[in-house]
Amino acid sequence: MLAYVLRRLLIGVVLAVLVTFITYLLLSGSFRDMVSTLLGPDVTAADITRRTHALGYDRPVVVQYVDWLGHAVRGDLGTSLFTSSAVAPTVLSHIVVTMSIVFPALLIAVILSVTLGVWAASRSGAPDRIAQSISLVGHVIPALLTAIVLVVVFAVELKIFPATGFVQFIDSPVGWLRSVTLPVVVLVIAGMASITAQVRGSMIEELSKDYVRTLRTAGLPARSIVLKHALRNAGSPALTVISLEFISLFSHSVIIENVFALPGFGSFAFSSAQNIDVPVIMGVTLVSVVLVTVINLIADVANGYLNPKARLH
Amino acid sequence: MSTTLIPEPDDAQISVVPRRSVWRHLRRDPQAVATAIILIVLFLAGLLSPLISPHDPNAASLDAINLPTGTPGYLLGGDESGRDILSRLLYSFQTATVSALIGASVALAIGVIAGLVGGYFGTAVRSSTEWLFNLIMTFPGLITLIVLLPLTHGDYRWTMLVLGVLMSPGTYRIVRNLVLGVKKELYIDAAKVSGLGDVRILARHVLFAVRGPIIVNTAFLMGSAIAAQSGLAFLGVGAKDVPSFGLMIYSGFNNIYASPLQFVWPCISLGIFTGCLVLFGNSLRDAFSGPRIKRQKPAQGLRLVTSAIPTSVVTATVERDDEPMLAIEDLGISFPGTTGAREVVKGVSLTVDQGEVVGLVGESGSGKTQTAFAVLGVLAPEARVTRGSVRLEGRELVGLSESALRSLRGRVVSYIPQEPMSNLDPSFTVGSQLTERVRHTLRVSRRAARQTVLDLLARVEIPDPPRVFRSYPHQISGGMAQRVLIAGAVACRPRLLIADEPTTALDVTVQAEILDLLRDLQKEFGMAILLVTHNFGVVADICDRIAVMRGGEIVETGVTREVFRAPRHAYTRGLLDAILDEGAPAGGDASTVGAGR
Amino acid sequence: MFRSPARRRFRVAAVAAALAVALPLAACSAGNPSSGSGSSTSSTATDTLNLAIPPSALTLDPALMQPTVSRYIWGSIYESLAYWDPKTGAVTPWAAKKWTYSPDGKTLTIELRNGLTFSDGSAVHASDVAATINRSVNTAGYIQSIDTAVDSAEATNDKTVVVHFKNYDPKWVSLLGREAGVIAKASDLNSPDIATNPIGSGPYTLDTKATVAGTKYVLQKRKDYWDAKAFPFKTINITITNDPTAQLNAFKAGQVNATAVTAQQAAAAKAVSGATVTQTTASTMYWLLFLDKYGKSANPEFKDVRVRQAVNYALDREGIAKKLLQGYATPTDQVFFPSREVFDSKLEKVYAYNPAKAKKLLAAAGYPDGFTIEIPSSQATTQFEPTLSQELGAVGIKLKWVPIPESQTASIILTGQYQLYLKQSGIVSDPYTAALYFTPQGGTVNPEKYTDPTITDLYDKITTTVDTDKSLAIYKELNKYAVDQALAAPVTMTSGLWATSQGVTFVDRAGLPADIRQFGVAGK
Amino acid sequence: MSALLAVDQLRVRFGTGKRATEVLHGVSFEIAPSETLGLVGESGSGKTTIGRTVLGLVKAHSGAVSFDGRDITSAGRRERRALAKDIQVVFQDPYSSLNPAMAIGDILSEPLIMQGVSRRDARARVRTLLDQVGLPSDATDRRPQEFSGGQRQRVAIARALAPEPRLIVCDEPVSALDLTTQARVLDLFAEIQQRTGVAYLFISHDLAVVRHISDRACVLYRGDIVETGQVDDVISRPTHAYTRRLILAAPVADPDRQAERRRERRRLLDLERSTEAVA
Repeated sequence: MLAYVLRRLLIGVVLAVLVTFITYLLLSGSFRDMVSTLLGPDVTAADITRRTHALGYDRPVVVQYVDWLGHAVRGDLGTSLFTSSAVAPTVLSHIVVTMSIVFPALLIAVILSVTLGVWAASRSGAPDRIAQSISLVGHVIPALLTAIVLVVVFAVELKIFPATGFVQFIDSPVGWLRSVTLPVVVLVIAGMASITAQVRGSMIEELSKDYVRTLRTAGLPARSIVLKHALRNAGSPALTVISLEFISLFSHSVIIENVFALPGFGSFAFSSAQNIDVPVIMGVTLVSVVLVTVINLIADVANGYLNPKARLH
Repeated sequence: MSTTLIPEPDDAQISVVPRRSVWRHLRRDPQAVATAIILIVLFLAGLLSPLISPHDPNAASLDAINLPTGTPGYLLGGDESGRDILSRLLYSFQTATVSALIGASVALAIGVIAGLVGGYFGTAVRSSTEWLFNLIMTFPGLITLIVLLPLTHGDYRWTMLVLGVLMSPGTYRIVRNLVLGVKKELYIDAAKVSGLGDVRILARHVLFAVRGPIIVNTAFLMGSAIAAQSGLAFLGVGAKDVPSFGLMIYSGFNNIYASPLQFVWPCISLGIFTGCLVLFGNSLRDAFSGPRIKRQKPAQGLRLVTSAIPTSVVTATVERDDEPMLAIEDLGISFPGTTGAREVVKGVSLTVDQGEVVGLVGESGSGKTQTAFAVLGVLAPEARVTRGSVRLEGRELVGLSESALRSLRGRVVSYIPQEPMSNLDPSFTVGSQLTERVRHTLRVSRRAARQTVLDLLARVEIPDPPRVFRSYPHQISGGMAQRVLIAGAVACRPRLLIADEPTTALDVTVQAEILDLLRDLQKEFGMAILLVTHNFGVVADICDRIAVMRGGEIVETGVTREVFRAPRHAYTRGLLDAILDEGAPAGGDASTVGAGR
Repeated sequence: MFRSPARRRFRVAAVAAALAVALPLAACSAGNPSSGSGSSTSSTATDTLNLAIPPSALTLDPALMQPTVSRYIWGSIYESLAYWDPKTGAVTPWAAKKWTYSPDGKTLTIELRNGLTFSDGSAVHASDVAATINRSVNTAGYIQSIDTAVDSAEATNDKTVVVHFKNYDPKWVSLLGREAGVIAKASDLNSPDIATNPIGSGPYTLDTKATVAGTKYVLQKRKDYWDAKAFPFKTINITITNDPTAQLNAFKAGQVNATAVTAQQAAAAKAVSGATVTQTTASTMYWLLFLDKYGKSANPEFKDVRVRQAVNYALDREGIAKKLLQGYATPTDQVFFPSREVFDSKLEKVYAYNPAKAKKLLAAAGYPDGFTIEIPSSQATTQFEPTLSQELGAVGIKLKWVPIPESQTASIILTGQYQLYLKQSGIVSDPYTAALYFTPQGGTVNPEKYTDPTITDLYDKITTTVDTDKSLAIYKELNKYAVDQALAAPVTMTSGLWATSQGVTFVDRAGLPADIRQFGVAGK
Repeated sequence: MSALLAVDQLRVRFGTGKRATEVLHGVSFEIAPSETLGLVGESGSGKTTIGRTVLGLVKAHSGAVSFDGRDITSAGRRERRALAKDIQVVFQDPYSSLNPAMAIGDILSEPLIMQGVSRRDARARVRTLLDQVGLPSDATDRRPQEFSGGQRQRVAIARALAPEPRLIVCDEPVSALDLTTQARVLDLFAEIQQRTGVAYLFISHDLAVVRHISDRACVLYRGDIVETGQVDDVISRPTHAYTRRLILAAPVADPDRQAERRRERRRLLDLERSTEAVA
């Protein structure tokens, strides 16, 4: 198990190096653009050359990359060229914000979807129609629309929740809760659609399997058959969807973050890419790779727990 | 932003083989029809936008700025630059359609080809494709697209090309997994034996076989591409001279307090477009996974669906000593079919006495298994008992509630299935499954249940009970799994055991052992057994009496020896004649030679 | 198919969603009186300014700071030698008591005010000022690019700084009120923290605990500040908000009490009870630059003055200002600041909207069928693209907008790849900077360094005339020449709109760069 | 009589390195032209692997497979294509062995066209083949799922017959079929052999089936051939204990004889156990 995790992490490290290197290569064409943005509106080509040199962006790309990698290995991701703040802690602080909305949203979405999906699969009729309608609404109504309606109703008009901004949990737990509620609701609605459909589908399939009938012939109560046996077996495909949903929520949070003016990872990554803030882009890329690797690993380990056949030795 | 832009649908439920009824299935699915019609209308609107748009989508008139909805000439009003919203909306459908086509075809081209190659060839090829797609998957998509802007010049078509590459890992994984499955299909081996080249096999056999899920995936890819294109345009990544939902939503969003409808139109259009694609994809998936009969409320108990309840049902509910263990009278079971209900069991009558072993024999499709399921009350949800009665020690089962049936199952009547592997829950250890059963029916402590289970495992002659106790079903052999199921079935000393082809999936030597075990247990507990089988050898080995079924009817019953010696019905005779060991070899010492079924 | 439940559900969903959006929005744009009742929900105590600004480069390194909205932050932490009075636009001494030029304009002597202290309690010395200037001059960055005339600075005593110039730079004094005039502590200049947590002598200190770089900046007023009454707010919370709609939402929800709004948002902001929407004096100019007046590229059309004039005639400046920008803009065809001396109201009538004349000029220049030209597209140009395409297209000049990344807007001009460019620039009220646009020193405005004998002659006169009154006439002459020759095609000057809640005032009548002094407490 | 197919000391391993497991430990046998060799064994005995090695679907680790005197152990793709004319296969599962997406006509003509037969000739040949296996000629346009298991197996046989091979590897061809169908399909196999003189390598777990169709039989146990001989000898006078156990384990459809066999089997088992205990 440990060996497996280590091997996967090693693959993650190799991927991280490859991805960051390719990103650096792609970025290398834009170093002068970055410097010109940095220097403000009325620059001359000579200014740009001077500053590019001062920052070391005129060295061979490979040298620069190895330099970056050397620092990154020691945990030093450099400082942002635009805010002059250290990249590593800044990236982390933005991840905290996005996690604060994505994680609760996913948790709630999973709980609701699984409940709904199981309910729909084991009792057709009204529950099934409710589950399918929720999927439909989630698919058809863009999150942006939900977001703006919620803001206008609950923040601007009723003033129950703040319209924008993020409060650190340690500063004020209540403030934190109020600041994440609306974005979480938006993401829950968006995330529930596919998870509910998936859980419903795999539960229906699972409940039609032979072992379910055999469990019934053993006189076991329906609750145990559905919730203990079928749900666990349906969990494996659902887990894949959940992990993909997590990555997707995380990476698409930029729009929601913009609407709620949350200083999250998505909008941070987006603005750094727009400015071509090279140290930040590299940090963001690295963190994304790590995140994807870790989430996939967690999903696979969890899958191994749920599904003994998938367990690796 | 990383991995794919939109989560890939799970492919686990997609069956590999597209069936002919896909088209018919789609036509009958209201969701498929509705979404398909909407999609066709939207595609057409996009296609014909140059013809039907009242204005050039970029024509800006200073006099049309923020015109309200319903202004003549500007049906949906003008936007903040004085462009006609309706025209821009129509052109946006075109942009969305083109985006969907480019994004999906690039993802498909790359994902399908790599998936075919990666899945079909050996592990060396596969591990390199794996690496490649892991790499693509790990790329933070949004950043990549922005960084590549100098190359794509913001043209949404180039952007969609890149996006297609970024989306390809999802398709790759689906295709690869399918190909890994298809590769094991014997017709691929047959093609190889015929000398077909790899390319031909891939193109003709493998690709053809996996096309269903690919088509389904296409719908999702298109939805993802449109959503991604809109998202990028909304964020301002890319050119602004091509109208798109994202751009319209962006300007509408910034103008939301001045004229909210400018925001609502593109939002709803986009939602309907992508939503329909996803929903249509879901319908396609349902269609490809075969004609799933409309789900009905799962059968709760064993309910009779005809109004005419036979008198016997009403009267014979009192338990009497002289009642047989099991008495089936005129039992009818039907399934809903495409042309109305189809009766698969047509008035079967059968009795099993206390401690008696009865063989229910017939070929596939004769209705023997459904008869057995009816006794257990575990018929498929859509199955209906149309007539007759099933009495267990005099107690009428037809009409009994699920909870009443549940109290009988495992205690009075028990079941051994045909396929040992698929009848054990793959996710729990053998021990925990058996313990749960024992605890539930015997109401004992965990520790006591554990001991009971270990004793049972020893009783069914499992060599190392503690090891099997700890094992998961896939870690033990088929014969062992069947012993486990038998242990579970006899755990509570049921008075009737329903064994549905209990040895068919096993090797002959194992079969002989299992039959010995069943015989010993039957004697020890004095159980009655209803043995469903197609194997006359098995019947000869263990059954006291035999009932032969054909086409949902019992054609002959009798004491085993008599039926074998002098079959009365022609069908029985035919079956016995087909047995290959007739005409024993010369010098036949029957006990040492001759083998047969 | 109308019986299909799926279809019905769509319709219901669509209608419901449309209503859900339309109703509350309609209600508030109609001025829902109940929305004002939220004044108690957030601290509207007027000792706190809650400001929302869009993102921009946010370094606090005194050599790298830029004249963007980030000035609300660094301009509060650092003191400058001078400031621009928000009411008059005049460059007014702040940390400096006075300054005097030598007759040749190559030496500037600045005398510091008494009682200046850094936030760590130490006194401000002239050597701190000199060190800051010297560092900026020697550090590649924005300030270096505007400090080109400066040779060095030295402190002759505790209170006196002498700045030596390579040549006379008429605009430099006005820069004292901008980033070039800030004072940092000499010993702090080499600190690694200077970009995030500097020591300044300004009225506010950065509350580093509450501050999240790039996201939220909290400024606390210094109790010991010498000019405390000029800065009424005890605390200033500045949040960086990407999205204009989110900014407005925050304002409507009472989370911020001052924010810039767009023309489309003005009505909605005004609807908030007690809120004021103030229109600034024109602050941003949009103008079409002709980047190939020498005609060296594959598209030499703009070499011909008639083509440049045709572009000017094709623009419906009145329409753009009134309709596209909903009146929050001033049409103009010159680049000098309207309320100041060089601006010539007679010139405004030169290029009255006349597409027919534009066509004629194009035909005369040899382009009867017009031509197609590529033009960079960025976030800043979005709003104008459809209208410009329409109006120039109408006379035969077809625009092909090529999207370029935000980060490349400056550098793309320097490449010489484009011949036409819609420039967005903050209006500078000093005439020298505006005049520079038409000289080889024009930077990104004149990357080809275009000049002709008239321009060269006028520029020489400007740089040698230290007497302001005399130079004014030369500026006017240059302005007239630029308009006649259609060296550029100014489109419009837009005003900013600021929404402030009850109790907070906003002043801007001088086309200022961002300055915290613009905000005040009502009644004070 | 020279052997048509000769398998000599065949060893097959699955997996590589430490995890490699050997599933055939040096198996040798021969098949003469027009002969049927039955290969009997239980699951895991390696009988299917032998067939797949002969067909070139599995690589041999060592040993040799030769056809008509030619070593084909490691024949390349081109050589295999040529061999396809001589060696054909009928698999166990008639559901998986026919591509469900293809029409019967295409399934049957594909190998012919691969052999260079023109489309027109192939079509004609398909009709003859269908006739030979007792299927209507209008079956060409239909798809496998429209046929029953027995009919599908006839299609699979027709496909194997198409290039007029000299050897057909039959891997459990009747074990998925109902009793009555099984008998009819076996008759078809026999009839085809009589008519065409094809040799069969007939793999089955069912002694009765092997006995019914084979001339000679090999009994396979855990990767080794434990017994070879004329089929009647093997079944009437088994020499190896495993063969005996296998024969006795199969129940006969006669209650009295079956009771006797059961007793005999138990006696044998007890005997084995006691000898094991002694040893």
